[in-house]
Amino acid sequence: MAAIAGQPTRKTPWRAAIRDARLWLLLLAAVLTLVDGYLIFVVAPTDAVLGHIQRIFYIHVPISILSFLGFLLCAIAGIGYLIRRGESWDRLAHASAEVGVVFVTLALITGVIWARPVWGVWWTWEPRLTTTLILWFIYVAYLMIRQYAPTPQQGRVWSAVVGIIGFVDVPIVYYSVQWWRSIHPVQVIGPEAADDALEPIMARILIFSLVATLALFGYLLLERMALRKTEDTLAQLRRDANSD
Amino acid sequence: MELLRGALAIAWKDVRLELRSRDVITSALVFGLIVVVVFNFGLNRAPGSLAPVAPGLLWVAYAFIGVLAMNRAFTRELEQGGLDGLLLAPVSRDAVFLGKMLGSLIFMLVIEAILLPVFAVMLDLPTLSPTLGLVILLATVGFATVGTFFAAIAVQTRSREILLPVLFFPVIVPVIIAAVEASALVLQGGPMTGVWTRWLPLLVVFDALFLVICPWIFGFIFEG
Amino acid sequence: MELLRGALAIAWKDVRLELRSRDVITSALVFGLIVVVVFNFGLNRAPGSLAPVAPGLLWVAYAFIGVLAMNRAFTRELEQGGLDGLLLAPVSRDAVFLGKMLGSLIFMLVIEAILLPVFAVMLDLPTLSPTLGLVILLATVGFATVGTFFAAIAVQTRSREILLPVLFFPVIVPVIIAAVEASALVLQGGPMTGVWTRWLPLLVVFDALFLVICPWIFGFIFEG
Amino acid sequence: MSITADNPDGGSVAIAAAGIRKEYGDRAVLRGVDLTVGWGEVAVLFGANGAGKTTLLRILAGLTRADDGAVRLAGRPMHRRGNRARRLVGFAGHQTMLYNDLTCRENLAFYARLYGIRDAGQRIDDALAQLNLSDRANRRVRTLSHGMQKRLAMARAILHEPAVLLLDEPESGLDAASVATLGELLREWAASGRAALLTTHSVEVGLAWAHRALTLDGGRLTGDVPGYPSTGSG
Amino acid sequence: MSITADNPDGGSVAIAAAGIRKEYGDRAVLRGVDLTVGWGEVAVLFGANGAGKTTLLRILAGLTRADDGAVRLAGRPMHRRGNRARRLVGFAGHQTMLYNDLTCRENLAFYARLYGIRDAGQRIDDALAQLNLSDRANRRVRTLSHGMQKRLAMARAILHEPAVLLLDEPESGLDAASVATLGELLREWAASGRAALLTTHSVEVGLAWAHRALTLDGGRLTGDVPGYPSTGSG
Ligand code: HEM
Ligand SMILES: Nc1ncnc2c1ncn2[C@@H]1O[C@H](COP(=O)(O)OP(=O)(O)OP(=O)(O)O)[C@@H](O)[C@H]1O
Ligand SMILES: Nc1ncnc2c1ncn2[C@@H]1O[C@H](COP(=O)(O)OP(=O)(O)OP(=O)(O)O)[C@@H](O)[C@H]1O
Ligand SMILES: [Mg+2]
Ligand SMILES: [Mg+2]
Repeated sequence: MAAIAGQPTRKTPWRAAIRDARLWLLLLAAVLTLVDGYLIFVVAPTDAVLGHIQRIFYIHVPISILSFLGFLLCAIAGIGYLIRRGESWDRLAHASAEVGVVFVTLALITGVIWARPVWGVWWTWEPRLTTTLILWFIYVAYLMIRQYAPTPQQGRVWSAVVGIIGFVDVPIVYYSVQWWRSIHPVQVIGPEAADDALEPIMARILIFSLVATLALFGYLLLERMALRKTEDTLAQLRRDANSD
Repeated sequence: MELLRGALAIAWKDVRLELRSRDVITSALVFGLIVVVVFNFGLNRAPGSLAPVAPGLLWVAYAFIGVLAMNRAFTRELEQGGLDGLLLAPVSRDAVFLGKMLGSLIFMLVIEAILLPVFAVMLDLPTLSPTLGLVILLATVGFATVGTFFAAIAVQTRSREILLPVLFFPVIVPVIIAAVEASALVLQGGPMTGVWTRWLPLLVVFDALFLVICPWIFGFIFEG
Repeated sequence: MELLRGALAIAWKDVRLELRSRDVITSALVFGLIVVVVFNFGLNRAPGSLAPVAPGLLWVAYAFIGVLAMNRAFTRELEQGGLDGLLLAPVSRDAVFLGKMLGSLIFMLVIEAILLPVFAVMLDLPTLSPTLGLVILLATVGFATVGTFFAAIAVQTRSREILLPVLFFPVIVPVIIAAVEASALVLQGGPMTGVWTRWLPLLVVFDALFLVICPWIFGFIFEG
Repeated sequence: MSITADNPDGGSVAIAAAGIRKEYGDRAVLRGVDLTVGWGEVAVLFGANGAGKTTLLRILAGLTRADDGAVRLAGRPMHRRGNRARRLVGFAGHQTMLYNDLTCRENLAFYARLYGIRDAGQRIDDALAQLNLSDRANRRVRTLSHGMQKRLAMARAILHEPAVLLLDEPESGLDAASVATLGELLREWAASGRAALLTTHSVEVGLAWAHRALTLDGGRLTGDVPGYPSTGSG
Repeated sequence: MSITADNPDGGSVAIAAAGIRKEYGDRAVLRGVDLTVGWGEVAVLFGANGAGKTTLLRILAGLTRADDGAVRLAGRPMHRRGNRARRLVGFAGHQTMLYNDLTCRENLAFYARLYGIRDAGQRIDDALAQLNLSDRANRRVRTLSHGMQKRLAMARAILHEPAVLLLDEPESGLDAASVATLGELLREWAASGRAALLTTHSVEVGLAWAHRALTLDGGRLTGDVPGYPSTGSG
């Protein structure tokens, strides 16, 4: 734990690399987002039926999809943690759950904003919406269980377990539009998407948005993991200071 | 073999304890009756408004009863030693899980069986068919599986009573939805293709999924 | 004086234990949201059918939370010595009763207060008025009084099976019914004469009755 | 704390029980127990497992109702409404009567409030110090070892400076140092004119601490040795 | 019951623990404990309240997970999936692990089924007789006295004839006769080539029963006296 003392010490190369990766990702995400904004608000055609509000589509969809990615990572990292017990697995699981929750929250918010003009209500108990809300609950519970556990160790195991079981809801969110055929539009991305679901230009901008949001996602994830690592180090130092 | 032996021993012990005190079944029945009575007084104000809601009511009541039963099943274990007796035994964690799950499943099925005719009369459910029984069985397997799992976590915390529903409901909602939809179709008495082609398979898939995942990760949640 | 000192000490201890798990508020909120979601998914199949059902839903949810709260309040006492610590102290049994009752009451009221706006939004409750608050307060007092009393009996294992269903259910249902009727009237926003002339007085009478009887006989149920 | 000042009408004996009977179903546990413990006296109660020691102590403490017989503490009847008698008793039994999720100090503070103790903060510090728990004062009971929890239960029992102390196997689970501390505490207890009745399975400890040894057998007190030579200073 | 027949691949030592560490939050309880107990040996573990005796025993029994270190029982690793190792262990601790509303016999029958014991009826009768509980066989645990419950917990621990017995303060709460019975049981235990590790606060009892005394202090084993003269026949 000598590296904490304040004076610059030699860093392991991979740590420096990750640090750099975070910087580059931040830059990349910033640039891509700017370009994406230009594409969405200037280049993309105005929707014939829905009008300008339809542009929120390019934000809503990538964000929703990437929250799924967050939860997928969380489940995988949870399995990894249960089997390997590496702290880094838990850091990945924790960080991806938090980023996933942020993204799902944003999906809900953009959805609500979109719903008001096109459906006339902020909220309705529609399957896609409800299952998304439930997804939010599950991962809020994921974060709560860490707090509730008697020991941090148990918190890690329990949350891993919740993350694994909770992932079951993700495919349900995805397929909900098909099973119930309600007012929420059907899939444009993923295994169930029709080939001609979108105009080519729209599809291309959507893919660009997806890449931009992915960069943002990656940056947030790495940043959060680094922060968790610092927190862990701090806790360890405190323990060492107290025990002797 | 060893799995079955352990699971049956635990389930049988739970059944015996329950027969001795009858507290899970009693309190669940009381609660179920309260639900029905309250709904009858509270909801049956606009005549005819209850029929479309009935399947939902049925499952909401069952879900809450499930939470009660699961909670009890585990607090009983904690009485004199926090599950240690079970964890010491040379049976795998899966067996412990299956045993507790089987016990809860039996209680819930008994309670549901008792309440169903009551609900049928009071909520004016149109038809009771074997298909409904199948729906109830499948959904209850899902309840008991997920519920047992989360109850095992929740009892180890201070806020156990409130944490269980917080963990349990979001995960179980899909099962509830499928059960409500299927029950609605069955109770309407119309063509039941939707039941057989969509909802029952969905319930089976959920059950299978949970029955594979839950025992597997159950072993991890008892590490102090 | 001594009555108050004992009762407040006990209630304050319960509140402190509750606050210890800092996140009661959060989990209560989440719990309430989930209840609404479950109800909605279960019941909201025929659009518009939820409004007449809302008061009933509200009280079923509250009743469920009440059962949880009461359960929790007494299992906690039993943890390390079956209420002995309280019974040893030089405070009358009434004080013990009032203390436990107060603790449950506070807990329930806080949760109800948090959940009411949530329910209002999600169940689309028409109007929230101070009168509704009064109804909730009065009904919760009744619930906590009777609930505390029977929870204490449930501690004495032998009588648990017989007394709980036979007494608790018939005793509390009138309170729930009155609460549902009153809430329905209030929520409809129409003339509230029925509330003031019938249901509120009824609740007051129930509460007064329970508050006199329960502490009085409470002392007797701890003689082994 | 002067006992006579506290009990102006005070009985001349600390504990007076007469004709105590208790049956559980078909099993007669106590068949007429007569017992007196005087002020300034520490009495020890021996008896096999199941002899009824705990039952007797709980009856004296007013926790269990005897089928027959009367209990007076410092001359005051101990019954359901016996608040005045209850204030005089400190009891620690097999169970700790503590709240696992409160800290040591919070547990004692709660009981201090229940007993209406004035200078609670000071008393709590004293009691914790007496039982060597000062360094765990702000830890939750859940995190204490078994012996520490037993000590905290003892601290709870002496917190309100009762005139009569009833201890059920107080030394079991305590380490040697704590047993010595407890012996010291009981010696001072008796010296200050208060009374104590304890049970134990350790003949050694019992005889070292007590002025008088009693044996409970077959539901009756046998072998009451009133003049048992005090080994209190050993 | 022959140990070697039961463990054909059996380790040469009964309990082998190496480098056991355990922290609770910021408190290091065990700081690297190495311990071996051989077959035919009874070892006693002394230590003040809070020294970590219970923690160590629970780790050996597989109930608590150590932060670091390895445990082998009869050469088999004790970990989460260590069913084979768990079958070899009998453990009785501060808590009884009994179901209050089942009778003694029902409790044992349940555990017999869990352990897959063949001639369960006979074994249960034997275990009850060994701990002097035959007359209470059909009573609910709730109605037993404290010491009887502890004895039933012990009966539960030896029911499946484990090769290794871990007992946390077994003598506390037991009356003199039961303590003698338990001593006898442990002597036979060792004589038949099995092993036991127990903790106690009674130096007298510990030294009378054990071949070897260990002391746990500051999170480490100190004063391991391997050649401690056996007083097993006393
Ligand atoms: C609060 C309200 C809403 C929520 C929670 C929500 C949630 C979601 C989620 C989770 C996805 C991604 C799932 C997937 O890719 O399959 C999604 C996609 C989509 N949403 Fe929404 N949405 C909401 C409102 C809306 C509204 C009002 C519209 C427009 C009328 C809309 C249009 C779409 C479209 C076109 C997609 C892409 C289709 C797809 O891939 O499934 N959403 N929404
Ligand atoms: N609730 C009960 N129901 C039935 N019998 C009981 C109950 N409580 C105690 N007994 C019986 O009363 C007798 C005396 O029990 P008690 O606990 O007083 O014994 P004890 O002397 O304290 O024993 P120990 O040394 O084991 O603590 C025992 O035979 C016990 O089985
Ligand atoms: N769950 C826990 N959380 C925090 N600290 C704990 C926990 N369990 C035990 N400890 C601490 O670990 C230390 C060792 O406890 P342990 O119960 O092993 O002691 P012990 O040697 O068995 O003592 P005793 O003789 O009192 O039974 C104690 O300081 C205790 O406070
Ligand atoms: Mg006793
Ligand atoms: Mg210990």
